[in-house]
Amino acid sequence: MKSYETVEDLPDGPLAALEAVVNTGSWRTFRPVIDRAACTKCNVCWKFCPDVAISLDGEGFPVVSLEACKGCGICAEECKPGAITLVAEE
Amino acid sequence: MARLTIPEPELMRSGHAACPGCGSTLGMRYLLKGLGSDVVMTIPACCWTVIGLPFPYTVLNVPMLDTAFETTAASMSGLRAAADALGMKDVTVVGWAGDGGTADIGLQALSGMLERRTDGIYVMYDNEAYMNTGIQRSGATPFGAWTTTTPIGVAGRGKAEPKKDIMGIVAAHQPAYAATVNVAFPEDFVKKVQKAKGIHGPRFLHVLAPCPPGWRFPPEKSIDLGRLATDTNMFPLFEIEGTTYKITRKLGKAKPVSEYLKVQGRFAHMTPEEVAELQAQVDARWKRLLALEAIG
Amino acid sequence: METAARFVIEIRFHGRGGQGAVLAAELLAQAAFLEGKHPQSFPFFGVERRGAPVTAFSRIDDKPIAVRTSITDPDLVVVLDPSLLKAINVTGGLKRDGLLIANSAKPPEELEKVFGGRIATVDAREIALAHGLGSKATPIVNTAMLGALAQAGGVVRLESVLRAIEKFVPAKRAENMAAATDAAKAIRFLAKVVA
Amino acid sequence: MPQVVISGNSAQAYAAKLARVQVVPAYPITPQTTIIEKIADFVASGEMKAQYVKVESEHSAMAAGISAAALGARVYTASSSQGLLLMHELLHWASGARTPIVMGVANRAVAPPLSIWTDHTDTISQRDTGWIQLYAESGQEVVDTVLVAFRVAEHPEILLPAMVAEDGFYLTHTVEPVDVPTQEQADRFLPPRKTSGLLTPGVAGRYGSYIGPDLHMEFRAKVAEAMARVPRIFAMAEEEYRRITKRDHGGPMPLYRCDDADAVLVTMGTATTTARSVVDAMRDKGEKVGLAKLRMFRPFPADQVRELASIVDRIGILDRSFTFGATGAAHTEIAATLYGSPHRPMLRDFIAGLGGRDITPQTVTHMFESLLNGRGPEIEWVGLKRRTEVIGYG
Repeated sequence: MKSYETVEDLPDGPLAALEAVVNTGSWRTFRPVIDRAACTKCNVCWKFCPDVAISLDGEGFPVVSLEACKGCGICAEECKPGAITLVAEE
Repeated sequence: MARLTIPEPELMRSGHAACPGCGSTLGMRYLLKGLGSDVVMTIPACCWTVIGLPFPYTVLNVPMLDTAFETTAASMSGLRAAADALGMKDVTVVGWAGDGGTADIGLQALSGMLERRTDGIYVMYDNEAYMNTGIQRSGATPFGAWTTTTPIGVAGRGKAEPKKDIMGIVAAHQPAYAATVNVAFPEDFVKKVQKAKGIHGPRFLHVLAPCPPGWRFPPEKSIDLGRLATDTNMFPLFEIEGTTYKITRKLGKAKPVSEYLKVQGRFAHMTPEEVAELQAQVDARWKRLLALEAIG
Repeated sequence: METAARFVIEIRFHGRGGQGAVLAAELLAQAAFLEGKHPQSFPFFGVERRGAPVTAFSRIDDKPIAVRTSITDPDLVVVLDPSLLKAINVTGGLKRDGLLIANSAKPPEELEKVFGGRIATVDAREIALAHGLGSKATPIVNTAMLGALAQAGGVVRLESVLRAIEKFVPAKRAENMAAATDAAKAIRFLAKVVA
Repeated sequence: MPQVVISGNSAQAYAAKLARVQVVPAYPITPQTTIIEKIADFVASGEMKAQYVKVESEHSAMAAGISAAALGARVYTASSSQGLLLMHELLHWASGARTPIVMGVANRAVAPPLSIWTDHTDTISQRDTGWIQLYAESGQEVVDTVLVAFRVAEHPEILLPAMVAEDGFYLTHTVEPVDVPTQEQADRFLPPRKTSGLLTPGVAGRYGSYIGPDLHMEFRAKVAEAMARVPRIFAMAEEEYRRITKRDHGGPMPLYRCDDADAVLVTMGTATTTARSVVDAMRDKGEKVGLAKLRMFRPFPADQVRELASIVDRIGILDRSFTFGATGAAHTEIAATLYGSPHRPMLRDFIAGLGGRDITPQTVTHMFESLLNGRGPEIEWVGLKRRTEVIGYG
C-alpha cells in the first residue's frame, strides 16, 4: 500500500486507502485472559468484540490480539462459562 | 467448536478509534457481514467520521464517501444515480449516519430520498445524542435522559420531550423495507440486513448503539444494556414492509423500564414519578405497535 | 538593566481521554491567576476518545502572554498516564534543563532512558484511588499531578493549586485537594544533579 | 450548423444534453426552472440518457451531484439566488472534493426585498468557494461555454467545479438565434468522462476523511494550484472548440475598441451587449471609448486587467452587485490587481441594474461621460431613484 512521502504523492482530494496501523491496544488498562480449560469454544466473545480483536484458532479457541483490544471487558461479561478474566496491565 | 451464528468474514478491521465498548462498531460490523463487499457507503459528520480514522487510513474494506451533515440521504441518491449511469448494477448504496444526523438535521433529505424511492439502505446508528461533539441532546434522546444540553438542576430534569419516533416517520413514507435492529441480537440483526439487501427500493434500518461514555455505564455492559433495551420495550424489534408491521421479538411479559435505567448514569437523577412517566410512554408505544401489527 | 529575562514558563500535559489532562491545564491557569500571574492554557484537540492520547498546554508569565501558538520546547512535561512514556514521544522538545514529572510507581532513576534531564515521579494513580478519584480502569490523577507540579517549584505554590481545586473542580473537592497535598509530599526527584 | 431560436435556459439544457451528462439533480427556482424542465423533456423523450434525480432542495441537489461525481459520473445541475446560497456549504465541498460538476446559474437578486429579477449578488457572493465562474452574454455564449466548462473542469490538471452564469430574464428567458453544435461536434470536443476511480465498490478507500493541522493546508494548496492552472487550460479548450465549431468568445476578458480608447467600461453578463452598442454610437460621434467584457470572474484574469491598464487611463467598472462595507466586487478585484501594476488608470465603480433594474443605453452613456469628464464619485449607484414610482402590479 503506497504511503505518502511527499506532497506530490498526495491524491488531488483526501482519498484515504491505507490500512489502519493505529495500535489501540495501548488504550486499555485491563486485558482479557482466556482460560482454555473453561472455554467451551462457543465463539460468543468473538461475536461481541467491538474491536474485532478476537480471532478463532484452528481448534476454535478464541485468541485476543493485544494490538487491537481496548480492554472494554464485553467478552468477559458475555462469556457464559466465565472463562475470561480481566487482568490489570502492569 | 460451536457453529458460527453470523457470517465469518470481517469487512471492518481493528484499529478504529471508537471508545471501548462502543455499540456502533458492532453495528457496522454486523451490517457489513450482512451486506458483503459489493457496497458503496456514504457517511455524514458523526462519531464514525472519527472512528473511521483520519487520512490516510481507512478501517472498512468497502468504499466510504464523507458527506455534509444534512446530506446522507441526498448523497445516497447521487450514488445510486451514478451507479445506474455507470452500469454498477449490483452495488448496494448504503448511508450510515447517527441519530442527530438522521432525525434532526438530515430529516428533510431522508424524507426526499424515501419519497423519490431511491434504491438504497439508509442505516441510522442510534446512540441517542450528539456523541461525537460530546453528548448533546438530539431528537432521539430518550425522555428524562441527562445530556450536556439537558443538565440536571433546579430548573433542569434531563430531556423533557419523548424520543422522536423515527420509525413512525419512516413508515409514513411506506418504505420498501424498514426494521429496528439491536447489536445485542446479532443473529436477528444480520438476518434483517440480508433481507433488506434482497429488496429493491428505499430501505431503512434503525440500529440501537449503546454508548458507554454517553449513557454513563461501564463499557463491559454494552450488550447487557442492549438486551434490556429491547426486553423492557424501550427499543422493540420489528419490521415494516410497505404498510405491514411484524414484531420480531415478543416476550411474555416485558421487564420494567427501571431495570434498564438503573444501570445508566444518564437516568440516575430520575424520580419514581419520572420513571413512571417514561414507563407509561413505553407502554403506550408498545400497545400502538401491537395494534399496527394487528392491522396486518 | 538586566535584559527582560524570559520568565514565561511553558508546560505540556500528556494524558489519555477521560483522565482530566485538559482540566489539569485549566486548573493550573486558575492557580497561577490566583497568584497574580498571567496564565494561558489550551488543549490540542484530536481524537478525544476514552483512552486515546490527549495533549494540553499551559503558559505562565509575569506579564500578559504575547503569543498564541502551540508549545514545542516546554520547560516542564507532566505525564498523567505511565503507558504514554512508551506509546508516544512525551519528552519531544523538552528543554535540556527541563523537568519531566511522570505519574509512575517507579523511582525517577528508572526513567533516565526516557529523558536525560531532570526527572520526578509520583504514584498519582495510587493516591487518586486512595481518595476514590475515578476507577481502577480510569483513575482521575490530574489534581494529584498538579500537587506534584507545585512541589517541583518555580511554577505555582501548592496553596494556589488547592484554592483553584476548591473553586473550580466540579465534584469531590475535598478528595481532590487531599490528593494534591499527598502527591506534593510523595513526589520523588532524581538524586543526581543534572548539569 | 442548425440555427434555432432558443432561450438562454434552453441553451444550458442543450449543452447538458450534448455533453452526454449522466446525472442531473434537479430542483426548481425562478428563473432557472426552465433549464431543468427542458432537461426533463430531453430525458423523457429519450434524447438524453441521464439519471434525473428529483431532489427536495438545492442543498440536496449539490450533495447528490457531489456523490455522483465522486463515483465517476458527469454531473450537471442548475440554480439561482436563494437556492445557490442554500448550496453554499456544498459549493465549498464540491471544490474540496475535486468533483468537476458544471452548474448553470440563472443570476437573480438576493432577498430581502424578495426579487425574482436579475443581478449578480448570488454568484458574486460565492466567489470564494473554489468554483470556476464564467459569465455569458448570449445564448450562443451559454451553449458554447457550458461545453468548454466541462472540458476545463474535468481536465486532470484542474478537477474543479464550474459555474456558467446568465442574467435572469434578460438572457434566461430571452429567445434569440443560436448555432447549436451537432452531437458529433460535441463528442469530438468533449469525450466521455473517464470514471475518477475515487470510489470503487468492494474496494477499501475513504474519500473526504478528516485531517489534522498536519496536512489540511497541503490539500487546500492543491485546490489553489489547480485554480491557477485554469487560464492555460481554458485557453487550450477554447482554441480546440474554435477549431471544431469556428467559434470562440475571446478568452477571460475580450476587449472591444480599446486600443486608442480614452475610457473603457468593464461589464459582465447582458449589460455587455448594450454597452457595446453605446461604444459604437459614441465612437460615431468621435468619443473614443471601449469595452472590456469580464467573462471569467474566477480565476480573476489579472494579466488581462494589467494589460488593459497599460493602454487606457480611465476604467469604469459596472458592478451588478455590491459588497456592503466595501465596493463592487469587480472594482475591488481590479483595484487590487492594479496595485502592483506600473499603470495607474483612474478607476470608477458604477453600481447598476440591481434587482433587475434595466441597464439602458442612457445608463451606459452616463457612465462613459462621467469617465470622460472625470467628475462624479469613485463609487456611484447609477440611476438611484429619489422619487419612488412603484409600478403597480395590478
